[in-house]
Amino acid sequence: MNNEHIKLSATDARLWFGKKQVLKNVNVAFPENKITALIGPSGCGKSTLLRCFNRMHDLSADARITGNFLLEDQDLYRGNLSATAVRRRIGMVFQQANPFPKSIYENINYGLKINDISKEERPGIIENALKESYIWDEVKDDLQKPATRLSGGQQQRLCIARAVALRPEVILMDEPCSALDPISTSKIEELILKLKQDYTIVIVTHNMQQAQRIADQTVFMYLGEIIEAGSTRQIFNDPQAELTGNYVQGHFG
Amino acid sequence: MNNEHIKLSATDARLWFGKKQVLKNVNVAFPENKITALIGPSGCGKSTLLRCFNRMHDLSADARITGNFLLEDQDLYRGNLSATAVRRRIGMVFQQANPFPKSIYENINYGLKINDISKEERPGIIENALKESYIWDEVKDDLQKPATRLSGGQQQRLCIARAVALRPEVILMDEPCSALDPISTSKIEELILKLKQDYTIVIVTHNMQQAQRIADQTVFMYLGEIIEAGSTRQIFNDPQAELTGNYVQGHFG
Amino acid sequence: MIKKLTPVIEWGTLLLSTGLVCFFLVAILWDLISKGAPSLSWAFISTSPTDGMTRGGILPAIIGTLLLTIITALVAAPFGICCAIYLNEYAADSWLTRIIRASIRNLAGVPSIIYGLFGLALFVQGLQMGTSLVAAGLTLGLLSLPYIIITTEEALRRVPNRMREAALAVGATQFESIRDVVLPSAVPGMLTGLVLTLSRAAGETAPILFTGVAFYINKPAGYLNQEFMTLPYHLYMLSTQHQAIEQVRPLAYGTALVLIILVFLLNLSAFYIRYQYSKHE
Amino acid sequence: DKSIKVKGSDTEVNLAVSLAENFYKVHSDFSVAISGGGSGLGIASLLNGQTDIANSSRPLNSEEIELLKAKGIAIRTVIFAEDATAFIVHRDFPLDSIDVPSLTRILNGQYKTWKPVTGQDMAVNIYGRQSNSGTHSFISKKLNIQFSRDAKEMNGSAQIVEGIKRDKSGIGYVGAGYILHGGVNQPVKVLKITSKKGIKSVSPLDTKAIAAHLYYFQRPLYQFIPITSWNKVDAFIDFEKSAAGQKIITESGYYIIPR
Amino acid sequence: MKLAIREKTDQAAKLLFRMTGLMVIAILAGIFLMLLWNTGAFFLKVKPFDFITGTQWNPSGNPANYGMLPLLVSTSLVTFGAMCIAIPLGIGTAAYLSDYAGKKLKSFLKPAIEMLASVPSVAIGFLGIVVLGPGIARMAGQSNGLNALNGAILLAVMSLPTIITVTQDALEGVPNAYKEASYSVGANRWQTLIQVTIPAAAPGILAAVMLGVGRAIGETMTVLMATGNASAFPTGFFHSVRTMTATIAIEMGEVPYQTTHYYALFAIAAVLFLMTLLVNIVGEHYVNKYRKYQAS
Ligand SMILES: Nc1ncnc2c1ncn2[C@@H]1O[C@H](COP(=O)(O)OP(=O)(O)OP(=O)(O)O)[C@@H](O)[C@H]1O
Ligand SMILES: Nc1ncnc2c1ncn2[C@@H]1O[C@H](COP(=O)(O)OP(=O)(O)OP(=O)(O)O)[C@@H](O)[C@H]1O
Ligand SMILES: [Mg+2]
Ligand SMILES: [Mg+2]
Ligand SMILES: O=P([O-])([O-])[O-]
Repeated sequence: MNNEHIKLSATDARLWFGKKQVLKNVNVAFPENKITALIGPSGCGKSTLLRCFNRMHDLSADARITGNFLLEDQDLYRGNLSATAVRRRIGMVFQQANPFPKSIYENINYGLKINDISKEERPGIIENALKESYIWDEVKDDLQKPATRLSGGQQQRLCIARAVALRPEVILMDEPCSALDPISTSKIEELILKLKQDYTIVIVTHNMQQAQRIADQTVFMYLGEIIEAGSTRQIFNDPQAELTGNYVQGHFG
Repeated sequence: MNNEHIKLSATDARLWFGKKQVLKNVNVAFPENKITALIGPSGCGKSTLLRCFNRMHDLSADARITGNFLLEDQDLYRGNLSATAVRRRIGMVFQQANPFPKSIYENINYGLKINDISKEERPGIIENALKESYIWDEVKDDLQKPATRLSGGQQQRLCIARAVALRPEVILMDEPCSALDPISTSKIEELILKLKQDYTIVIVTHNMQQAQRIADQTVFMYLGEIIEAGSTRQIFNDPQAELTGNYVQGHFG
Repeated sequence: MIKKLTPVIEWGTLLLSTGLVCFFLVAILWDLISKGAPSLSWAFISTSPTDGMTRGGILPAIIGTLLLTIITALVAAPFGICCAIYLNEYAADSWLTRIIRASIRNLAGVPSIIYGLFGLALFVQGLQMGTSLVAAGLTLGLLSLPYIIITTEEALRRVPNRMREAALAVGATQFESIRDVVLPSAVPGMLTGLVLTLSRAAGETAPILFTGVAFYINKPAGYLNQEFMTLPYHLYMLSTQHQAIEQVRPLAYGTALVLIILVFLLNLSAFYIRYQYSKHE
Repeated sequence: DKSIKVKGSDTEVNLAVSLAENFYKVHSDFSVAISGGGSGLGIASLLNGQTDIANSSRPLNSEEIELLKAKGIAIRTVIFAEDATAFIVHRDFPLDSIDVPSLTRILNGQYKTWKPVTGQDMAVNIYGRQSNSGTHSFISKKLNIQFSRDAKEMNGSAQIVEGIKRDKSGIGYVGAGYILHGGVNQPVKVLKITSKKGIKSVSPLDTKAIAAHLYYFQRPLYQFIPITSWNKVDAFIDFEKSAAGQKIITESGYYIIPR
Repeated sequence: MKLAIREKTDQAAKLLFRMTGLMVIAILAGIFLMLLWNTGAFFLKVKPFDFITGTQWNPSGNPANYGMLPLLVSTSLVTFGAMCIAIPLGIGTAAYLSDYAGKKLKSFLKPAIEMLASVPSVAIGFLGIVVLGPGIARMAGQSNGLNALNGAILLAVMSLPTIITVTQDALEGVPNAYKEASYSVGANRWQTLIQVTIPAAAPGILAAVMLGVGRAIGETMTVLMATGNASAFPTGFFHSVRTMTATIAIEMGEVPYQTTHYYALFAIAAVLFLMTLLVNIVGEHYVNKYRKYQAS
């Protein structure tokens, strides 16, 4: 973590579900126009941390969050940003593709409509988002097709297009490839690499190879804490903590 | 497959669920007092094959089975053995631990009661089965505790104890460790290795390391057929079929 | 503009509808309780009506309702449960069973008055039972059957298959696995369904109109082959047929309240069973 | 078997309840179950073999007699009281009496408003009984009309009284047992009936006039009893005829005319 | 016990369950056959067309008229009115319960609404006579409140619990993923509810509505007590109406068995049966569709 411009960060973040503490004193920073991979064994809190950044936990009544979450220098929770505004600037792609049960076109159009983008601009934006997400060629002939009829990989790319269309500043991705076959996975990796020119990307992954292929920086979490963070090369080849070493070599998890 | 005594075997076994053929011309033999591992990609028919041997498919109306299934030289389906008698001699441990929602004691006692084992003998048998299954120490203080309150690994060992208590001749195990942590897994592996002195064991597993650690013989299935069977060493180090090689080296599945 | 109004519309719509629904409930209960409570007394529930039903209690109606409910349970529970066990544990999942299941669900939606007609044609007339407690009980039993089958099957379905397999794997026969493992796990769900069904049956009037209920009977308790009084019908009578409608209004309110209390008690016991069950889960 | 089923006329049902209640005091071994629903219900039950006593406020019609014969049901008929069917209106109704021709036109729907009768331009609301009612058929026979199709068909006579109490433009008909006798606080107004122009109007509450058969809408109340039930109901019929029984009948608002 | 005996028991039990199961099913099939049989007997005497389209129901008239159109229209009118009230209220309440209400409030409201479902229909009808009817009469300046509106409101109250519970299940069954997707593109709760959750739950909501309609069509005692039962052709909500169910309830007692009038009532019941069947099948279809969709 050199002197890059920090786009998104959390300091001293803690989170409880009811009485159970799931995040413990997390400090993490995501540099602009870089891809950060978040790795760690199942249940360590990766998804939970990710969802803190676009205030998805606002929905669950029993989640309690403390600490500072900053986008540039705006506080995500206490400033004058509403949850809706935060989510507008920080897009998210979920572990399981979750297109709306509507047409492909409507899937992207919905966000634009909600965000008051004028009728005239929308078709262009939609086409562009689909192109950016490498799915345009596969769907351009029938944008009215229900999105649920697309294959898993196509659905996931559609969800990325949906996020991209709103031109957020950050895109959070929660294991976007876990349900996909190798071919779809490599298409999405390609896409992520391209997107990093314009966006700051945080990606949760279980796949060590994937982290090494695409991430600039890697963060290793364990039991709700960040054990180690650093350049991907360093984390995988020269981990400081024994735990990190064990994990990246596949000895547990 | 040398000249060991064959305990359990299937010849020319086929099985359909409705119109869908799930087992195609399966020939397989399990030698006495040996551990046989059944491996293969998800959905290839491992569980289905296993369940043929203790007539678990009798319950599902749309399953149709042909072929010969022999225990020693008795036909499991056509002879004078009833399904109940077959199951008495061929015990089973399921992928998900399924203790009865009763006390620990009752869980084992039930099978004994049903099978006419006298009241006096039962406490001894139960204690012994729990000891054999390496769970006695953890539960001996409160045998009246509901079995559902045990941890996953303890439940699985209790299910093994339940099977063992009836002194079957064969024990079928369907991925008994898939839901368990490494410590529970190693305990159960230890147990299986010990049990082979008295029983013939067939175990389905997804875990290549596990198969190598415990199995004497390994059978590789693919799309409802047996591709290759042989000593574990041979299957993993010198597979005859290309498919087997690819699978055990983790290239698919 | 529209955007500004959204929260108003949002909360307006939702709170208004929820509020109205609650208002209905509160209004119903408040009216029944406030006007019914003064009529309640030990004498009211322990004596027969007197003076041309302008005074006295409602004992025969209470006994009639209870007897009727018991007969309904005795008829519907064993048959309904056996049928559900057959459908869920034995019957193959063929197109035939699917049709049977669909028909049973549809029968649960058939208007209760049609069961009354059927009861009249079959029990009163066909089987020569006359208008009587048995005929009415059997009619209500028929009405309850589909509900009991549905709820029991639901409870059986919730018992995971691996429980059945566990029993079979230690050498139990299928019947033993049902008796020793499936039913004990399903009992709370079955009981809840049974009690709720009975509370519904206890409040029914239409099916018994022609099958045995009477305006008045001069003895508190009847026999199986005799006519009987029930709380719902008594309430119907007091509010539409009695010659001194105004004068007996307090009695009508009292009857309504007793009926509601009875039904709610049944419901509460169902909630209690469900609660106990969820605690053990 | 000492259980008696009594079914039918709404006009008689409350009376029957009182009789049964008092009958029980002397014959506690009998159980008497009483249902109302209308004379038609009683007669139908008779035909269907579902009653021991069919109360009816009208005689059997020829069709029913045929049916009884066809089914081989022999019956005995008991006339145990006399009813004077009352026409009731709201307490504020401007007139105290009404003549039969006007009544006819109101009930058959010819007059849609009260104008021709009272001069008030208010819609006529008829509170009638359903078609199986003996009273319903008695009136329609007596006046030789079909009731207006807008007539409400109430489930029982009591509901008619209830309706009229609130409805200033309503008119309804009920048996004498449904109106208070000798009371000043009648909740509704009981109309006197003028059978012909020029003749003095008669009230259904006028015992003397009724004894002299002077009220236009007076009628006997019947009980039809299948021969097969006669032995069983004998005691009950005797009770009706006893002094105690007769007292209950008159106290209930009905009349006894020696025949 | 010996194995042989245990297996005999097993066989016997299987036989017993099968026999009772099939018997119950046969009896239930009998209801349908009986309706069919008696309806058939009726249509031998009265033409089905006259029955359905006749505008006069007067079985005791001379000649008797068996036109059920006024009854059909009455039933439809009351049901329609009930649904106009119950559907918006039901969906609104269900939405509030599923997406807005806190846990505590919900755990209180849910059983309360189930309580409402269990209030017997005579009790509701009774309140229709003594409270709501007079109230309507006063407010509308009518002389009498026993009319279609009274019935519609009461039926709305009675079908609300069904509509609310099934709709709420449907709304809660909408995968969280959809809601999250909506939030993640910046929608607020109301937009998500209106534009994502409700459309996604539409089949379930339709099923709820259908079940509510079925309940309203089939309800007997409430309408019998509260709608005035005039058999004339209804002309509006302030008119007394006589529904199909009420007609059966009123006239069944008075008919001698095996007469035309008797069969006529079975014919009404058959029409009623078909109507509820249709409504239930549509409802059922959407419930199933909805389940499938939930699974995917
Ligand atoms: N809504 C919730 N209520 C209570 N506990 C929760 C909730 N969501 C998650 N948890 C718990 O929080 C911990 C962290 O969960 P999280 O989903 O963040 O893990 P993860 O690192 O993403 O794991 P995975 O790789 O399996 O997705 C887990 O122990 C989980 O059980
Ligand atoms: N009851 C059933 N009805 C229809 N098809 C079934 C049934 N049970 C299993 N199958 C199908 O049979 C095939 C083999 O299933 P089986 O459970 O034997 O696979 P498996 O090798 O055990 O897989 P896994 O490793 O995932 O447990 C699968 O395609 C499955 O979908
Ligand atoms: Mg996760
Ligand atoms: Mg398997
Ligand atoms: O009830 P009725 O006397 O009019 O038949």
